[in-house]
Amino acid sequence: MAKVEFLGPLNRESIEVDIKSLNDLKEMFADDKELQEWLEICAVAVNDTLVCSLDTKIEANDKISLLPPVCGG
Amino acid sequence: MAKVEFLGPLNRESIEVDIKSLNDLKEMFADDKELQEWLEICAVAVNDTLVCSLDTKIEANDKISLLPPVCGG
Amino acid sequence: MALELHDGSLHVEDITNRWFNEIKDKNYGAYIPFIGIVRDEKGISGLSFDIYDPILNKWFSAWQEKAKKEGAYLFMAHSRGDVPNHTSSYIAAVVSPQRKVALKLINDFVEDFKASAPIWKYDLIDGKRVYAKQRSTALKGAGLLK
Amino acid sequence: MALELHDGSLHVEDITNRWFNEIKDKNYGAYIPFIGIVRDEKGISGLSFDIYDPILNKWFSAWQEKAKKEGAYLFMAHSRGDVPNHTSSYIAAVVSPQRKVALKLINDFVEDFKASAPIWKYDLIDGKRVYAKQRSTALKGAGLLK
Repeated sequence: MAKVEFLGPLNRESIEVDIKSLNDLKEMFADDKELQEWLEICAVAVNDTLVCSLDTKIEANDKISLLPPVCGG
Repeated sequence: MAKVEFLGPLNRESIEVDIKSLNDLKEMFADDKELQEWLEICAVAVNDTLVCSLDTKIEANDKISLLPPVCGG
Repeated sequence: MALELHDGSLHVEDITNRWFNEIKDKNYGAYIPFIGIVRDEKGISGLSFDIYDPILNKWFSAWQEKAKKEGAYLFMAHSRGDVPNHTSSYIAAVVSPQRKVALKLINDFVEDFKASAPIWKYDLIDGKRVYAKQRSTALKGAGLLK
Repeated sequence: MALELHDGSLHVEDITNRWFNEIKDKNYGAYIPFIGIVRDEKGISGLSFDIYDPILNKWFSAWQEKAKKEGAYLFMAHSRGDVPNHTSSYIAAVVSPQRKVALKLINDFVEDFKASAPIWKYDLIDGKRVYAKQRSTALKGAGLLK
């Protein structure tokens, strides 16, 4: 199972998911109304590297992170 | 009498001069071979303000300063 | 370690003095710390921060490599959790043999930090954390799952 | 007084800490000191400086006015006389409510300082002062009396 982390103000417990690509994750989240407004502004990292394609393959034990807009300092 | 200061690496004693303008000072220095190479690179201040014209009038008690190239820090 | 995360406010003098003492005999010509201080504005009592370390470490290492190519070196300290008004939450510093390299690098590093470092900021209002959404910047690739 | 001249090396920690403590409760958001350190190069044992105070004071006051218009404030310390390698001869600092104003101002202030401040630099070589002519910049209007 891959793990999905919701970082910073997303403030949700991590979940385990059985998916083959980020496309599957997008489908899985499609019904989550509360999450939708966050997904518009969240970046996605796989194993701590930001990714830009929904075709990104996901393996078991991969870590997927959702990163809302940042403001350090 | 106006006073002429030779700053920094010019390293000369101040002198008193009886002149009407910076033109007079230029003439006065014309024979000073050692000073000539410095004059090419020196800026001139009258009463601590940099000036750009030889026609600048000089009054008694004015202070004229010769400033060689600078390098602070 | 050139990147340090602290719980609560940063001890500015301790940190900037310590970095200075680390580098002063290493023949750098310029040392420029940037110290960020929490401003008392909009009725906040302070700010609060969440940090995602793994991506912050990668981001910082990439900048350290970039600095190294110019003969420079970077330091950074940031707070986690609550930071009251008029105290510091962020210090970045650059050392370089050359003044111009140092001045450009501190500017570029701090600006990219603001845009890219995986840190989330909250206003502290009436003891509650309110996500500073308006002042935040979406990261590269944002919206992928929408 | 925001401009201070010291005999010999600057006490970096004392000066930067003192400035920080002067400003930390005044609701500025950014404090950026620039610390110049004498590099051991070309066989020098240090640098030495002459300063012409009256024009330096005017130049600094003009910059302080400029900073004030942007809500910022400047500090500067410089050495007179001999400054050994690996010690500091020059510190400039800016405080501002805004990060971007502070970053631009420290850059512009330090660069104009290098070009305009009436300070003369000498290399210390075998105990003698050698004017650093090659690294020096002629002031505005130079050559008037040639």
